[in-house]
Amino acid sequence: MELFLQQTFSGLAFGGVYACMALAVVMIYQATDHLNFAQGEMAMFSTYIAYTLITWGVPYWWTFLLAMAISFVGGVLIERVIVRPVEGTSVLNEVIVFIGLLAIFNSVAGWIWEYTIKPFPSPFPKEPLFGNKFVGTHDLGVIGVTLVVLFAVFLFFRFTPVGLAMRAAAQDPASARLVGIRVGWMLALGWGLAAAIGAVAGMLVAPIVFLEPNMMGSILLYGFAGALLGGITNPAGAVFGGFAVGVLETLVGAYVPFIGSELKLSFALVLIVAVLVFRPSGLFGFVVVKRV
Amino acid sequence: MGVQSQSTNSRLRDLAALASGAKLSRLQWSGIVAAVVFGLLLPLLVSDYRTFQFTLVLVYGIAVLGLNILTGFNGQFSLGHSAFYAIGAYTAAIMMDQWEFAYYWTLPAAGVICLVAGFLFGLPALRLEGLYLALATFALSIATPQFLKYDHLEKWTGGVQGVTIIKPDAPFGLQISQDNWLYYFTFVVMLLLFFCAWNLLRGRTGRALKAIRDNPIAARAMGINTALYKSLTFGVSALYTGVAGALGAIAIQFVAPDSFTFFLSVAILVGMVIGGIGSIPGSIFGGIVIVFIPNLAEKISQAAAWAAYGTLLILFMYFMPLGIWGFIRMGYARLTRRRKAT
Amino acid sequence: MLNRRNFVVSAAAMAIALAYGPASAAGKYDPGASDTEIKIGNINPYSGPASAYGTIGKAIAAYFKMVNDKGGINGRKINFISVDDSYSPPKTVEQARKLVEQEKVLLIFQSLGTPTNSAIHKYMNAKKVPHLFVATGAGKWGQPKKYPWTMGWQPAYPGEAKIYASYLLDNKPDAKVAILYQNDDYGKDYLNGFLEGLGAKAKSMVIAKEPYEVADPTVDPQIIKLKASGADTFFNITTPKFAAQAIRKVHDLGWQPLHFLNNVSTSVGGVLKPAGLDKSVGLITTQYTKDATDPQWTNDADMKAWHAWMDKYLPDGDKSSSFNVYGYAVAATMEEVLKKAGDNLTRANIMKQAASLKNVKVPLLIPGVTVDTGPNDFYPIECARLAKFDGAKWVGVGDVICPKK
Amino acid sequence: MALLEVSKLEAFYGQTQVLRGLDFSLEEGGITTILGANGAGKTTTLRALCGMVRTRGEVAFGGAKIAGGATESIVRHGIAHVPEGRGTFVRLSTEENLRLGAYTRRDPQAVGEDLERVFQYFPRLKERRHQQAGTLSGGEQQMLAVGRALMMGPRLMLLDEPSFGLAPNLTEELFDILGAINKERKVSMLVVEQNASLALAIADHAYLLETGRIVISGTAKEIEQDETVRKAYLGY
Repeated sequence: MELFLQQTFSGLAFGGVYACMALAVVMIYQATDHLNFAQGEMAMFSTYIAYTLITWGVPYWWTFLLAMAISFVGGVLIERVIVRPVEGTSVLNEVIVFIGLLAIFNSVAGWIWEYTIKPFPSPFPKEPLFGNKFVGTHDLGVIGVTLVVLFAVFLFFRFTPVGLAMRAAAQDPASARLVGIRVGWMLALGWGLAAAIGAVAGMLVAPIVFLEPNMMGSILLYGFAGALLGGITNPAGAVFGGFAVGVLETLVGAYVPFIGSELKLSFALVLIVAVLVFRPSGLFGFVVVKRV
Repeated sequence: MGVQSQSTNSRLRDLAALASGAKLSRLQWSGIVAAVVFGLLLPLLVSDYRTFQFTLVLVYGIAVLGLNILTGFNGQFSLGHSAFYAIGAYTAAIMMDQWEFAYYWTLPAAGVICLVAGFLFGLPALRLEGLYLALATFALSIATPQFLKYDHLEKWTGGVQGVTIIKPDAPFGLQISQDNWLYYFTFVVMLLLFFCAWNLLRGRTGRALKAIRDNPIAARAMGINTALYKSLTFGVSALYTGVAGALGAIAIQFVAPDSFTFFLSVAILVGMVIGGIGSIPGSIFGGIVIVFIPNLAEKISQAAAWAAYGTLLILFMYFMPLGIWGFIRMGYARLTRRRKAT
Repeated sequence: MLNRRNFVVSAAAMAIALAYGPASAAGKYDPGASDTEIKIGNINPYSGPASAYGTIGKAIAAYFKMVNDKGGINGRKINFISVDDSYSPPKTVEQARKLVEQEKVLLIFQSLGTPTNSAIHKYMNAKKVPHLFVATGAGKWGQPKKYPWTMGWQPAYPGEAKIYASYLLDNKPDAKVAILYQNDDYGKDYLNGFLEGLGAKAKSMVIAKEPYEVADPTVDPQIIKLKASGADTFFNITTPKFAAQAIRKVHDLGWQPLHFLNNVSTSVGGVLKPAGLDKSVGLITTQYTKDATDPQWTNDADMKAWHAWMDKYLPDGDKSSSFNVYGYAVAATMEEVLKKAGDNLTRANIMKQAASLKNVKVPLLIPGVTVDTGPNDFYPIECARLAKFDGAKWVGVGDVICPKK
Repeated sequence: MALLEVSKLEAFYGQTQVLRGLDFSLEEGGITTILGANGAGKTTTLRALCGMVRTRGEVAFGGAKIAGGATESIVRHGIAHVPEGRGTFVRLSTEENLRLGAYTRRDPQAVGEDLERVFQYFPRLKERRHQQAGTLSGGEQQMLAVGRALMMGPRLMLLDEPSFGLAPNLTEELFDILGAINKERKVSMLVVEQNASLALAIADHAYLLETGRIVISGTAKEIEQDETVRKAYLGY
């Protein structure tokens, strides 16, 4: 039982990280109708920026905010400058540009900061909360911050005109223009916000997995899987999906003997695909009902 | 994505239609003859090492064509073609290493196994579209190296160590190097496969595939069995990629799980898009892209080779949004138009 | 056609002339060597997921630059041609052929990785081009009978694992062992060597093993599972990032096993500090090179030279990276071999010299560890010393140990 | 001075020219209709006014030159376009669709009042205000599109085939409401319609378009009497 609880909590803790990334994925999907393969590397890069700020002596929470702000601006600039020329060509062309961005960020990070792992501080106390032995305070913090970000995203999309406009612009750019929405800037804004959320994810992940250029690779994949499992159109669903993927992967590795740690990733992915076969819009995805 | 993208897509479609057009013009015939003659002479002009590189170009070209059949002509995404490539490669390696088959027997075997594997994978994939299909195929390419390493399969796959095989000599006492022989062998296989693809895609089947890509509902209404077509396309696509895998294994003389990671899938995808989506000749340019772009990137900056690679990809998309083959066609069209105008 | 054949013939003649013909006054040469230059090829992953190892290639290049600045080796400058294979075996084959057939290097040195080197193993031996000091600790590089042109450098992983096994048999014969290993050739080499070292007792002593994939974000679940097995000894076969994660998790779970950490991840600055020095107390490993981040070597002469070299030739380099130490030491070994080859720079002589290193003290190896080879011994470094971490530095335990072959 | 003045307007899809120099104007407060066969360029005219296709020529709206601008800038002058196919945001709710109409407005109180007014015109939309817009029927989506246009507080509404796909009684209802909006809200309208008699009934001015050119223009009454128009478009 203790083992089970420990595994579950460990899964939940990582699930929080995946959930945060899944949220960033949903964010950019809501805003641009695309998945951005470079998102993980962008988050990693943001975390390195935060790391640099900390080594310069900037206090943690200032760093946190600054890194988010810098990432936001960076995201907007990337969209305006790099992605814009291929927008509206074809999806695959954009995918290739995303792959290009991924390679560039990964390589440049290694070039600037080297590949040795770097410890990244956690803002949360070291002692486990209430002396429990299952879950560290940082892990709880990750879950907490993820939920806060989720709530903020929910408020933003649901109740602000800009949030609404972003959703509209992603769904139907032509109609959005007709009501006066500056679609290009909505895309840029979406990139900026996604980059800022990615920065949060990166800064939460780094204390757990250590900062290095390949830090986010697999986490982004789990984030994608979580987002698709929960429903790419639904931020809350995506967060649930992230947690589900974390727990699922951990428990499969621990309790399915034939699979073991060796095949657990494959197995988890197969399971997710199986779910999607039966629920093609994800568990909580918005089913688009369209009258023709 | 609005108006602009529609026009680009239709341009793409026109190009695809031209590329797989029912009848070849005289110009196209002479182009093909020139390309084949060039292909035959190539090994005589360059060193063995270059010949080996061009063999790889052909191998990857076949793999890109496989993906192109699926994505370019049928509109289904795949990030999982490294899996089929790996299955083909391991089929060849295991047949040659464990059962001592001659290398040429491994190609039909790899093709058939991949056809079946692709078809079976295509069945559940039917229910998935766009992103979800991308995730499913991505899962496939992540799982493949893990299965190749799996303890219980180690007897055949060699586990993490992989399998080493021997390069074939030229038959009938031909006095040409192994590299040249393998090049010609691959070249002939490639011509055969490209011809089959052209034949397949220009007729009824091709029209059905494109109808499914462009308007699945209408295709169904026209009486096309979309489920069967889509699964079969997956199978055929896997077959091509699997044969490429087998040829690749023979050329490299070694297979290991690390050779068939997710990055191979990405490379094939990049090759397809930069070579030219939905175009048969574009696939060969895709092979060229896969082999030579990383080398070019390394020349630009070794310290940050990936940064150079990424920059090249982005520049290609800026200046050749329809891929290299699309670029060539557009350039040609512009030239002839100008000539007509004057 | 005719022209081409002529060309081929004359090229072949030239090659023969180079190899056997009357040597120039200065010496005997194979392709890649001349009176003024020695061409050395190298393959490293500068791009892709394994690009962290690219550091080694850069360090070696910097070392040879220093050698050239000092006048080269026997008056010849080193032309170090390092190429990128992204850690992808097919690309390694392509690049090796480029180096041998196009660049015409004298030898390939320090190509990195087990699957990548496996892919060119046969090729290099068929071409009879030295494939020297490959950067991998797999056991298969020391087979002079079958592969006379290939040689490793660092202690083989199975050998190192055997050191831990014999330590365990001597000091804790009733241990219950849990093992975490990377699921690839490197992890399995360690694992198998360890099991072999335990011999008949392996079955009863090893009660849990867990693999992880390089792509996994964390090894926490594996550690939880291993702890739950009730083991009192833990063999940690991981690369730096995962090693740091494992050390920290073991501590945070309150698990206090006898903890063996493989040599791959012993860097104080690169692994133990990020994991937490307090959490690393009591770790046992083997060492054969000095660790630049270990305070005990601060005033060591080799280390001072290394620091001076880093400052001058790799000013942006990371001094906490063990790769920079490794690159320096292995390049120094190569320099030694070339020095000994003198003016006879044929490939055969290079291999002969590489296979006759006796008690050579390469800089940065810990005292007592030397490079030794022979016609039947293609394992240059075999000995290492057990060391225990005291919270600040590695403290040697006992003498330098050389595992039995 | 007229509200909208168009001179020498040309429009292109790629290389193909669709409008070949239109000159027309539109009085403030009036309803004007453009008639024509399929492919004559009616829809293109509306799209050209909004900068949704490549154009040449002059367009002045309320004295400001708007030709060549981006769609989102043009509509901010107070032009609401109810597009062909309605342009519903299918994944958003009915109310969200309507609120998007008021996206450029900065006066929450007036927007709230307008929302109530739209619900008065179209009570069905109020019933379904929280429903996903994609699930609305065709008629409801058409009402939603008109309502959304109204939410912009426009001076000019461009309506593209508002009767398309609607049952006759619904069509009539919709046109009554359009007439009411024109009267009560002083919104000028430019209507493109297949159903010429319906359009002429509500309009005060009309233009007849053939292959990208205006061939006849005049008051709705005059056009209704016109022999060619009657034969070709009114069918009697």
